[in-house]
Amino acid sequence: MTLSSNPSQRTKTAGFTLGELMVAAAAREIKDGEVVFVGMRLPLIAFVVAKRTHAPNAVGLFENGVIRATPSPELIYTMADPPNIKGATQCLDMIGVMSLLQSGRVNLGFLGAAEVDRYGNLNSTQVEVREHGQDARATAGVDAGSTKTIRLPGSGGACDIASLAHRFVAMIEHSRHRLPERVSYITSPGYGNGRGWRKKVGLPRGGPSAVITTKALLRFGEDREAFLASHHPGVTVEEVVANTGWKLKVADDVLETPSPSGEELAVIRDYDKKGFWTS
Amino acid sequence: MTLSSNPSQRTKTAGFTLGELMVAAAAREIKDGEVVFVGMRLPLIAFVVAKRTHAPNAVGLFENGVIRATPSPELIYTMADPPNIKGATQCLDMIGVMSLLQSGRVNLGFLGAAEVDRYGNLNSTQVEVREHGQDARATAGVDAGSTKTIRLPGSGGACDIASLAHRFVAMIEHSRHRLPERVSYITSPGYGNGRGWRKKVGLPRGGPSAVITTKALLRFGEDREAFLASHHPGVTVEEVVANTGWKLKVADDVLETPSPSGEELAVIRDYDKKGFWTS
Amino acid sequence: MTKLLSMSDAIAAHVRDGDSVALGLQMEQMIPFAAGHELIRQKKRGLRLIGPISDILFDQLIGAGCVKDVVAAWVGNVMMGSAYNFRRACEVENPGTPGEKLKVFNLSNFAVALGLQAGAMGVPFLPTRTARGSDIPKGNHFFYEIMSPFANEHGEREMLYAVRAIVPDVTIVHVQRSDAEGNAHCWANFGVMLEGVRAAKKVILCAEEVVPAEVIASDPNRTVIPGFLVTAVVEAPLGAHPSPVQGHYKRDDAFFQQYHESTKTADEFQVWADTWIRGVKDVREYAGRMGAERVASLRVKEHAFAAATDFGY
Amino acid sequence: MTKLLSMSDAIAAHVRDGDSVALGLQMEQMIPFAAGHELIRQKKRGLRLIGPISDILFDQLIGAGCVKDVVAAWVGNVMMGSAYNFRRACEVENPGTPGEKLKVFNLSNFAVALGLQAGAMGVPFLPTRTARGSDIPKGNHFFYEIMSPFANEHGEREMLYAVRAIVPDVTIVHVQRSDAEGNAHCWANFGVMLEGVRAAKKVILCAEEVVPAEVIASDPNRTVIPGFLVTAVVEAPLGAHPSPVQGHYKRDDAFFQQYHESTKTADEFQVWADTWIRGVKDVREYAGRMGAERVASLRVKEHAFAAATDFGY
Repeated sequence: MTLSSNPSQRTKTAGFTLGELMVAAAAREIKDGEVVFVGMRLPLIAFVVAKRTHAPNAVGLFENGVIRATPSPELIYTMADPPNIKGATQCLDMIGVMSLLQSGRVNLGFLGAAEVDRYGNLNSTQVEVREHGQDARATAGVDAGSTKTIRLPGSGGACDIASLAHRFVAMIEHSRHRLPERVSYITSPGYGNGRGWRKKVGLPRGGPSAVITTKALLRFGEDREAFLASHHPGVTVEEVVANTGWKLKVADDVLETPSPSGEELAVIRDYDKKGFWTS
Repeated sequence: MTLSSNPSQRTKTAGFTLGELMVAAAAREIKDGEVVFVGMRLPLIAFVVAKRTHAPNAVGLFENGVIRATPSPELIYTMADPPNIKGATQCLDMIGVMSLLQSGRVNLGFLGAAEVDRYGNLNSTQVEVREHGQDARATAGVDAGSTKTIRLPGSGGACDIASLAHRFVAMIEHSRHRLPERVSYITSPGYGNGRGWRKKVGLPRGGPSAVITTKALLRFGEDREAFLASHHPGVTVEEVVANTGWKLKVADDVLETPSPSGEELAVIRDYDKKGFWTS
Repeated sequence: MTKLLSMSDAIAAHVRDGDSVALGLQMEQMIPFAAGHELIRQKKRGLRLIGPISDILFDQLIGAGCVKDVVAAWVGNVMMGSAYNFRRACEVENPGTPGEKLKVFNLSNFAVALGLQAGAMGVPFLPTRTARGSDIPKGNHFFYEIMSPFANEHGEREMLYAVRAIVPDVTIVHVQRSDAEGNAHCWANFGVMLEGVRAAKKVILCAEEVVPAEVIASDPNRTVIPGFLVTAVVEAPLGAHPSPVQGHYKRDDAFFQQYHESTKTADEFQVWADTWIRGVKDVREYAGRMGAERVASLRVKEHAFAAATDFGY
Repeated sequence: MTKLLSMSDAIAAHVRDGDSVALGLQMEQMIPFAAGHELIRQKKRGLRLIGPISDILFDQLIGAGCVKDVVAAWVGNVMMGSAYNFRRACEVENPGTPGEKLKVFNLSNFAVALGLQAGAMGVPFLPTRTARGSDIPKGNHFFYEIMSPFANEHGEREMLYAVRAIVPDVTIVHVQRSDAEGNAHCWANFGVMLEGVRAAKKVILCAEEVVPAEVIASDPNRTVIPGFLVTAVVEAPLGAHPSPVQGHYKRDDAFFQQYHESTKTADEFQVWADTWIRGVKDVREYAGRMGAERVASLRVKEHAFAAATDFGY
């Protein structure tokens, strides 16, 4: 339910795939002992990596009601797959896990989206596009043209996780139309229009701590605007900036995203044996 | 939790005890197929009698979360006694059973109280009494004297059942200070001050359909005031009226409360083998 | 009092055109596909579908023209992403409302859960902190902004959303086992099933197996639905395929992939539905079409029984 | 990470004077008497007791002078009626607040449940239709009258009560089995335990037996408490006596009767407490005082195991 954007651009770099790089980056966002709303696809594997490397005491929550202190013993495609149930810490209901989330018991959640904007707001509901397929907003003011609405699956639990977790991490394909200046629909609230917005609208906590894209890792400053914290190996800062829908700030000390370690790669490949999500 | 007044006056009449008479009368308030908030003591046994005689499809709910379509196989002293759990239809939680109650799924509830008044309001929280033990209200205006507050255990689920069941039946010892004109504290709402009151205060439904005392069975008229519907065998109408804290109306067709049938007595004695509640 | 009915009788008797129907409440597990397919075969019309996520069952009902509108948090194919009938109905035309697009009431998962829980609890709403600042509640009559009557520890009375109670006309669920009166055991994740059952006016309970009442009564904590809330009981082995039923069969991942590949156009969907829905009479014929080998491949390979639990005294 | 502590260490480390403590949340079953007795032995003071009903544990804590006030629906001896320490504290003087009577916040059972559920859900209140017209909410800051933002089917916006969230500093529960991290199985009635655990800042979990993690993980639907919510785990066999623990021991009805007979005056209560609480070091010595015969008489006579449940795939 969380990463609706499947990274389609595969950049094979030295010995690992882009998916593997993103999974390793996501895994490092999980601290030991944290309670994490896991989600499916790449974040699910990131949770497995974290558990088996630096965060053995992390606990995973799934919005269907499942709580796991151990990763599912084999790859799953949905959070309700039988391997995710067997040996779970608890199977309860959605109200139960969402109550834990709302009462501030969840440290971190992972989310996918079709759009992420300058302040980390996410859209997974509907996108306005030009008839010939271009993002309407990216060309706004240039040519009105005719637009149409692309319907996406919707929030699922994304809005709830973005609203209520202590922080969230978004994962998305990096392109100008995926990262517009402003999302056309706020499904899952980030920092709105900047500092102070979340408190003003009545959100109790939270906001994005990182956006992991297919090209880079963005973080958020004191002003709650996204900035480039690290570019992936083989991707230049200029390429990241050029493929972002607003004038992306770049950290003075911008880094290269660390490559997955041998240990991380071993866990990923042991879990996603056929590379269904990470190849 | 429901009948806090243990009938202490035992009137042995032809072949059955007062407790048995009251249980049989209570059992007849349960219709077949109804969902009933059972409570403990006499109502519990009434549920058993109803199930084994005229209401085999009745379902019993207990506020601790237990639902039973069969009576517990042996006598219990609290609703959480192991025989009430084994073989239950469902063990859930209080929010679950109270939700069924609040959403209008419960036809009938049984309640005890320390006081029941003219409009069927119940008090099980605290009673004002004269220092030498008389009910303050019964003598109000006669002698101010010094009064003190007798603290009772409290509502438990009684307020909820009285508020939310489609109807309720109260069971109480019959005396002037147990049946005052007006209870000193409304723990569990009856008809307030008469017709229209429940709707006015925002109660969604319900109200008392009967009060089964140690002397009589009271019902409620269109005006929502209690009237004497039947007096127990061996008790005169005059005795009932004289022992009631207000000028009790008497039905034109006032009856004698039917004696328990042989079948009803057999069930009662099979269940409460030692007569703990009914002797 | 047995409530056992065939699937076709249960759907014919208890789902009317125009009803609101809650389905797929256990999320990706135990989706009542067999019941949904019977809705399609009986050409039910004007339905409101209610559920947090639906995986591909909502897509099928939409494609078959059964649906007037949808109250949900997510509609698609969980494994594969978008579902095509839903997209076409939203973007071009809804087969259930010719000339019009599909009306969708967008909720979040938690909001669906709260709406059903409010219905189950018999209150007009439940309060929440979710979706503040989101566009989901905007112009959406399932939400209303309220102020808490109680101040928080900072002395502030916080703004919340009230989520409107949802009371489905019919809730359809699939579980592992039930007795003939509808007392039902279920295990694995529950999603919003418990709330959806208690909130509904009628409940159609589909079970992998109907068992003696003593089996259910042996474990009252495993009972998720008391029989008195159930309108009809349908024995429907394999009735949740291709979704999984813990302890009975695993998820048929390939089926979801094949559905995704085979339903990219409206015409392709009709061919698919002619094969898997209209071309079979019931779940038994459906299983026949699957073939014994495919069914066997989904069955339990390694049992994992729960630890013994003693209700004795 | 084991969280195993002795009862005395758990109470010493995690309950402070002045704390609000939720106890007896499973109603008449699995009341954590052993933990309550340790609160008395350690002379905790100024506690706020929270629970729907308490059977006689609240009465004991009040009589021992541990209590400042009580938030409850019912305080007494379920089998016998009133409890004398509670009555004396309300009517004459509360030993925990010399010179003053006991302050009681009267709620109904449902209101206690809703307050804890609001705490568990992280909202400031939950709405209800209960207690309208009752004197319970009058002058009671746990209730506030609100109007529904949504009209009902008659076009009316109904008046409701908002019940204030209750967040105990510590919730103490007793269950059948737990692993060392606090993942716990419980069966029989739950009362308001689930809400009370989720609402609390700290949770002390007492278990009849501590079992390997695999036992708990074999049945995740039986797990009522996930370990990450638990602060301390105490192995306390017989720790709920005289209340029952399904599958372990039945209710000791005679004990409740004897308590009623033996505690009619404050002095009598002190003698009783010297015998059963202060005169023993822990639940092991308490069991010794009971005697092997009494303990044996309460044990399971006829096992009744739950039907097999397969989590395999």
